[in-house]
Amino acid sequence: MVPVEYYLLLSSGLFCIGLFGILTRRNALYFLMSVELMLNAANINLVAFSFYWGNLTGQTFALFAIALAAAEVAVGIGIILALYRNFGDVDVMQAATMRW
Amino acid sequence: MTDDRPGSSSRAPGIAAVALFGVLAAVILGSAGGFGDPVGFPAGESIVHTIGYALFDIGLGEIPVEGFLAAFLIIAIALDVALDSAVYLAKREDEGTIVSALTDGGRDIVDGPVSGDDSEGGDR
Amino acid sequence: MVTAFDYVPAIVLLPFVSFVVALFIGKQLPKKGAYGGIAATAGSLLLSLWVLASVAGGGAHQETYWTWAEGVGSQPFTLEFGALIDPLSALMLVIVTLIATLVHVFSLGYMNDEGERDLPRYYAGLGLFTASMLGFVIADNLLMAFMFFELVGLCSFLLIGFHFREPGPPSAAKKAFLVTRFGDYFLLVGVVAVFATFGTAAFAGAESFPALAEGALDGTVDVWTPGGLDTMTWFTVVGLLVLGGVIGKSAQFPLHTWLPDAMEGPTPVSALIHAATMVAAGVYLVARMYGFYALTPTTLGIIALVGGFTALFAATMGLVKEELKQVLAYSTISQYGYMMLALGSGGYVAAVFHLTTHAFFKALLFLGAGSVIIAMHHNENMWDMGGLKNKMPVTYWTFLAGSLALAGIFPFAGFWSKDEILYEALIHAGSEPLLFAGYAMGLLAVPVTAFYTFRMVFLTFHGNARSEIARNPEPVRWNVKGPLSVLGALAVVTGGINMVPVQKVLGIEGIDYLHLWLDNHWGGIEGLSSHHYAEIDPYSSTYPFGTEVATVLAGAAISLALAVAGLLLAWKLYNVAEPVEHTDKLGGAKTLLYNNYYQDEFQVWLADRTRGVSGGADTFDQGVVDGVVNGVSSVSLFGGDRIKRIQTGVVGNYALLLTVSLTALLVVFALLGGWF
Amino acid sequence: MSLLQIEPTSWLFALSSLGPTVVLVLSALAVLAIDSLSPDARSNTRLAATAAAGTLIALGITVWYLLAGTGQPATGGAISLFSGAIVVDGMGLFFTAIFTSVAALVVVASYDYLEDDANPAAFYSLLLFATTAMSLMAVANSLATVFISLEMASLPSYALVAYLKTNRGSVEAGLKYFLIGAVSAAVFAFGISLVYAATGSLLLPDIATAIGDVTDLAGILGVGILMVAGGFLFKTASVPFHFWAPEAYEGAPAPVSAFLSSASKAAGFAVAFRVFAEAFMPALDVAVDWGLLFGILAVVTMVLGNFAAATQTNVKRMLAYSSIGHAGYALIGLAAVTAGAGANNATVMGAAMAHLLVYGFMNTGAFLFIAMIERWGVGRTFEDYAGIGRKAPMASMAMAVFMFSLAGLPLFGGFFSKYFLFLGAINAGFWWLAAVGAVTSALSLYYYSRVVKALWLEEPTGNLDALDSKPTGLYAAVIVAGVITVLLLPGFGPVIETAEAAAAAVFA
Amino acid sequence: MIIEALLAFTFAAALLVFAVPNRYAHKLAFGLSLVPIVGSLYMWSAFEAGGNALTGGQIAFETVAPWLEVAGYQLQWYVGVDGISLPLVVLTTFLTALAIMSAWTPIDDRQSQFYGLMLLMEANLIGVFTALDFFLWFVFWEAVLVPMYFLIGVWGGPRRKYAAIKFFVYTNIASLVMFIAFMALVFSLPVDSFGLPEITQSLAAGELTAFYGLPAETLALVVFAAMFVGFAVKVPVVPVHTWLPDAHVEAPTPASVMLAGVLLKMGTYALLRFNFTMLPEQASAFAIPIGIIAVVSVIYGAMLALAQTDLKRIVAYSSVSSMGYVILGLIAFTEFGMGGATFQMVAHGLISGLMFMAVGVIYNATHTRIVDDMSGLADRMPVAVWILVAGAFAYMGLPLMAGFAGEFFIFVGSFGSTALPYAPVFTALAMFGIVIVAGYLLLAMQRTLFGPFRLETDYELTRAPMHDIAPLVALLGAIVLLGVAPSLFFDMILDATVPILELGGGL
Repeated sequence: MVPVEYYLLLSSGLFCIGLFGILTRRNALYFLMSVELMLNAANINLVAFSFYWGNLTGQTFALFAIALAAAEVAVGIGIILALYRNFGDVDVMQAATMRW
Repeated sequence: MTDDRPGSSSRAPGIAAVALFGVLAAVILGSAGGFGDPVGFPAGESIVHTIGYALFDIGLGEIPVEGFLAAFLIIAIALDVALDSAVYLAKREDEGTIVSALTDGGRDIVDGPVSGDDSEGGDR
Repeated sequence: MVTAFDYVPAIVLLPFVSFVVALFIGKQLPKKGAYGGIAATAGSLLLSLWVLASVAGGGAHQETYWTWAEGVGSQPFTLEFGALIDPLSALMLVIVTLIATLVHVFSLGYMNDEGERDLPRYYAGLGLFTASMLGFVIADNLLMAFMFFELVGLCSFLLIGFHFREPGPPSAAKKAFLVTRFGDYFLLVGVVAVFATFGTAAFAGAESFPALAEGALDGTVDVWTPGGLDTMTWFTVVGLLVLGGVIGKSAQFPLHTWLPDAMEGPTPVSALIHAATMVAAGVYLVARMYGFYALTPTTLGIIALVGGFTALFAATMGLVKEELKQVLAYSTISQYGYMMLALGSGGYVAAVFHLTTHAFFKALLFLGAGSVIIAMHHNENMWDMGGLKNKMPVTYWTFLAGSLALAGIFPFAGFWSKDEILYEALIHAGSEPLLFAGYAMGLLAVPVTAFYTFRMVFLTFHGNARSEIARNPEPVRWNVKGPLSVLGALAVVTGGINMVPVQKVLGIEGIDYLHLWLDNHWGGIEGLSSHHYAEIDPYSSTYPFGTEVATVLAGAAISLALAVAGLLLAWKLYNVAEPVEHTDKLGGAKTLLYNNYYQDEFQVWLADRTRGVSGGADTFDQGVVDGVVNGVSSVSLFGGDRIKRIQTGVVGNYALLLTVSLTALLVVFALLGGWF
Repeated sequence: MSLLQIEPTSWLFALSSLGPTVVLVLSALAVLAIDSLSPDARSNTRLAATAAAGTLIALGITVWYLLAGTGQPATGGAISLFSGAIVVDGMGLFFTAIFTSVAALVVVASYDYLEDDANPAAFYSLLLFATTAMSLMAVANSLATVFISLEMASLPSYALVAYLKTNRGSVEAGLKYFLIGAVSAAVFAFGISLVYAATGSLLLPDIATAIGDVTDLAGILGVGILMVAGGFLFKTASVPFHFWAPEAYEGAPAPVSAFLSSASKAAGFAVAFRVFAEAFMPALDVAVDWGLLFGILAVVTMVLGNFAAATQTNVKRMLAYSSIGHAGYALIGLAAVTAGAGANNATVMGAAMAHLLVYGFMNTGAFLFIAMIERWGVGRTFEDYAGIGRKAPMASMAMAVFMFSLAGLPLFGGFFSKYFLFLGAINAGFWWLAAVGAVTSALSLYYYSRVVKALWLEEPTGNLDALDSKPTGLYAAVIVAGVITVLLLPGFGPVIETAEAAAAAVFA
Repeated sequence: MIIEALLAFTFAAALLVFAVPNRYAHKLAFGLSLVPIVGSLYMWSAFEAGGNALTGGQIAFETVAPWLEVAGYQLQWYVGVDGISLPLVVLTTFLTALAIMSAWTPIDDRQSQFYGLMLLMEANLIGVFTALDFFLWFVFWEAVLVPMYFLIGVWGGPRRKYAAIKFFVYTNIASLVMFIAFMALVFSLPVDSFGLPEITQSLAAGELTAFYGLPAETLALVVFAAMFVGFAVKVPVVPVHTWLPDAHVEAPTPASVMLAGVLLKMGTYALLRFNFTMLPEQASAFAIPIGIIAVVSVIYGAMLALAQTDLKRIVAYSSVSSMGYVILGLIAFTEFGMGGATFQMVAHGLISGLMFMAVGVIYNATHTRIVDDMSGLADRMPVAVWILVAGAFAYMGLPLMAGFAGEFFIFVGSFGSTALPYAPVFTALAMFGIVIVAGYLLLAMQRTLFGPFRLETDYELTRAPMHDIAPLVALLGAIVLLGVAPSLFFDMILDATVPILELGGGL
């Protein structure tokens, strides 16, 4: 049986990969995808530890997390659409009129 | 929608993510010894059934689980909210006519109430 | 039974009422308040005479009218207003009210007839001046004395600066107030010290501060001294502090510089200031608390030295002045120097005597000068005068009487009093060498005084008229001649009140009226007698010319001879048809004297330095003290400006900063929690 | 169905206990319904009335419950619903009162703000949904409900910030808010998963129980707690998850900024208080000294918020930074509940709650004043505000009240709430927090008074004719907020007593 | 209930004045402001209390009601007066009415707001001087600043905004320092309310305990120092005085009158009430530094006044100087010292009010305050000028005017002080201020009021109107009255200050 800490390492890795994407990509859609990765890292933990603890709380919650991720993407796409209409681009770095 | 322009994007900030991973990994490995054997699920119990029971706070099934009825109800509304928000944001309002970005078979959905109607069935 | 003493407050209040009346309705009154002033001061004079008579009838009086403030616990000071009527104050009341009355009358001629503006303000000032001085005179404690002392200063400011539309008078007024204020500062410290030391500032009685001081020196009374100072040292310090105020007000060296400038005021005011009020106040104060001064030999010595030096010093400056009133101004300083010399030498009676005679002859001289000034259309330069003797005989003869008194020529009033002063200094010089210096300087001043006095007389009245105005002087009326006549008579006869040399030489007992008067012969208050003062003062008499009579005669002869010598020199130089300046003969000293020994320059320099320091302080305040305040604000704002720069507006940076912060927090708490 | 449940849900009881939430949901749906029934009508008035009625009824019910003692010790303690996933108690009701009050003010103000909007239904519905979500956050007692209700509050907020779709600032604000929000949500979710990994539970009381058994997993739990804290820090706009706040508040329509900076922040604290007080209290000794964490963050937040606000030129952005600073003050409350003594914990948390209530009024009022200025189209900078006091004295006076209250001058409600907060911190041993708080408060007076200076002291530079129109709703909202801010000084007693009682119940 | 009635009336009057049209505001405000005068005079006549309100003496017109309770401390509505506060209440009502009248000429914009703020400030000032619960007091204390901030900032001179913000922020930061220190003190005492009498008596009973590891003695010293700094800014003393000249120069005349006349007294009042009543031993421990501060304030303030060319700045700096005397009187810890300091608060309030008002009248006519711009004004506006002269002499401490009484009491009290080492030296040094003050005031008067008439501005000089002169006359009358009969106030002041000395263990 795979030791449970490996799942933790996996999820952490996934989380940080998502974060890497956020930090290095300027395209808003990549940004969204990266966030999905990070949320899924949480899901890995939830499912893995659901088994570890022998209860289904984690698994059930993972379902909710997935649903919320979808909802978030929906709103995110809406905002990116508005961004594109206003700035003609989906570059997250370009929208920087307000600062300091 | 453009991709990153060549050279316009730096990979350097990614180091921060790598560093975070380093820290996380160190913590995980540091507490690796703390994990015992997994409890696991009893054989023969339907996990899917139990999840279904959990969603409605029905205490059937052998596998322990917390009640998620409240979460279920809330997310029902939350998804309506997301739809409401997404539809509002995606709508294009040009010169008084409301043009939705969301299309259904090429037919413009003229008004927002799509979401309003949907919301009634939020707990579908 | 109603006695004179019930009316003592009225003596003070009458002139005060005239002040109020002149101030508020003076414009509507005939003569703009002059009559009110005359009536008030004359009323005060009558009441004062009544008081004098009552004192002579064996009365003396002390009464508290008004408790100003009162402590209840650990500092049970009672600050109050009260009257102390004894021979000294009764005499002074008469002098002040008499001169004030005459000055009021004279003002009719000098101010009203000359068409001056703002007369209500003038008469209000005179009234307040008189009232303040009278309040000072009757004061029964040092605090009350100080308060009226200050009011006198205020009035001098108002009256010296009466012609405020010209640049000179306001400046002179400011100087007068400021310089005397400087002296008053020491006086106030002294008053406070007296309270702190004795818990009371009363002049008379067993619980008065002179009495307590006496007890403290005897070891029968415990008093507070700062830092455990020896009582004698401390009393000396207190005495000198009080003396500061005296030096300022009585225009003694080095605080005399305000007085010549004060000639900017109307001439009647000068008469009042010099003869009876402000300048006299200083000497009067020393006399009033003589019981305290007599206890400390060092203080007495310093008083004598200052007095003697001032007498000579001021007299020399009077030698070269060209303006009538300037000469008189320096003579005033010089004469008050004599009084100080007397007080310092234990000659309490002599000082009061000279105060009295001087009041009359100096008022006379000033009013006479005023009369000349009226005649000369307010030209005061003596070199433009000459030959007025025949044009204005009343003025001339009275002025001459005053001058003879001032010069100390037998038998005019000044001779007697000045002689007694020098005599006192001489006989006490044996026990205090400082007195001898004082005596010497006082003696030297005698011929100088006679010289400048008669230079003034000759230049003004004798010879030929040296200007058109002098040839046709404006006539003066009764209101000028009247006061002059009264004072002229007094200048001649006042010496009669204290014929000590006559008594001593001829052995006629009982003609030293003033001595007896001040020795409570007819009545007075215990502890405030010249006899008592003589007991406690540190001096004993020695007679350098053998016997007392010989010393009296020799002293009188020397001073009279010197005076006559001075007079004759003036006669020779200036009693000619066309006098010329002889000041060049003084050589380098002439410039020095013209410039009053550069003391004004020194004081201006001092003032400039002070303003320089204050300018520096201002720069420091704006630059450094306020700079720190503004600096704190600037640094905060600068910090804020830097801090907000991390909000770059680029969302990627935000994510990076967020990640880095999260990582850092994880590391920190991992280390703290030992998670690794 | 009910027969089968672990704990049979009495639906009527559940619905009545969650009365305010239900009313809010229904009014949101009603807004949508009105809009769909007459899509083309200019129905701003109707929509606003519906929304206002919904918030006010919800507020009324909340206050009634608070007074009647629902869910409080007086009537038998907290009401646990849905298998313990929801707990209705005094604290939840207290915060609900804040949310509904703010929402009511914002709705009333928005009536004027949206006057020219073709179809404002989305605005009102999103606002009501967000309020609903916040009221759920205040009663969520499981990390599952916490996460979901928090996200449910965030999603409409993103849309509200970007509400002016054709305005670049609004869209940029929405984007930034969303991006940081998404990352924070991911961090939050990951944190929850780690907490679950360490404890095997999501229900707050169960987590607290399980933490005692966490031995070697302290690191996992610690990271989890830190990341969960991150989720709350985002919601409350605290460092280092605050980066969205200045832009979002600046770019968003001013009523939305008011709503977010007051209600949304309070909601974040509501849920943070419950989670940390109920679930993570035992973790203090085991895994992570989160009291210190919040202490440090409070200091940084106070300093950053107040210093960055000092030199702003845009009034709205200044308020945005000040709002960050105020998050720092409330964080003091979170940090200081760790001292252990129950009574003091209640004092501190009660003070923080009271502060959030007062803040709800004064800050909402301030942003609504800005909404009024935006409505007039006068401008955004301090210079543009010059001399407005001449033309609009009532509103400007109210703004002065808000500014001085925010600065903590002891004339208005803001003083006592801040004071009791600092007092609690000192009693809990966090005197340094109180010290930093005091210093930054002093600084804050400078920039708050700049607004007052612009309004009253400066002479008008531009044309202020636009001020002749008097938007009734905005005026009413601003004045009401001002009056309440003033009254909260003499009437602070009931507020702090209620808050303390509610807080005490949480620690009981 | 008279205090409540006074406060309620004044607040209501302020609101009423805010509401009326500008053109009626001035007369209405003046009329309304007469009522508090009557009220305070009634209090004076009915005043029968004895002792100090804080040390257990009888408190006049006392009312107590609970306000709110937190962390075991009861906050109260607690008001009352004793011999220290009553004169200041009278001063406040009196001066406010006169300041309002003096505003008739210069204030020609937004009058209703101006007069409303004046009345609002009056109400808060009454509150400051009557409150006996710390929080209540603190609320009023801070509430005074806001109207003043607006009065300076809206109706002030060219640099009014800078001055207003500086005043506001500086004094608020000071309040904060004081507030924190006082909290530390209260938390270390076994008291259950913020009532000042309770706190004072607990301190006097030696019940102070350690606080955060600070021993009680150290704590008391630290608290004393911090509170001193906090109040010193308000007084102000050197070196925390720099907000004052700016505020005064920019403030409109009536605001200057109130600022110098009453607001500065808040600082000394608080010093007396808090530092010197509650922590007398610590005060003695700091006697020498405080003595130095007092002397430096006197001399340095006077030197700065000497360097100024703006009449208002001269008077402003001289306030710094005068307040130095008050500090000296307080630190002396003697009957006359403390009583004199309190008396001087009232006296200086009247005199500085008079000076600012008179300078204001001159400014109204000439539109300049720069000394070099004018001379010989006595020729054209004699009444105003001579009243100014009288005021200046009052400022110099002319006997039979209130200033002399205050200063003399202080000097005579502090000279023999045992609490202040080297008291005679300190006193004598401070007293030199009376020479410098004469110097700069006489110099300024000579240059502006006397000499040939000259004016560098283009304004026609006219005689000042009656309503400009009337308040000056009233003030002058009050100054002379108090100068001749200081015991009108001094007796009750002593009644209230002597217990402080007893509390200090015969310091």
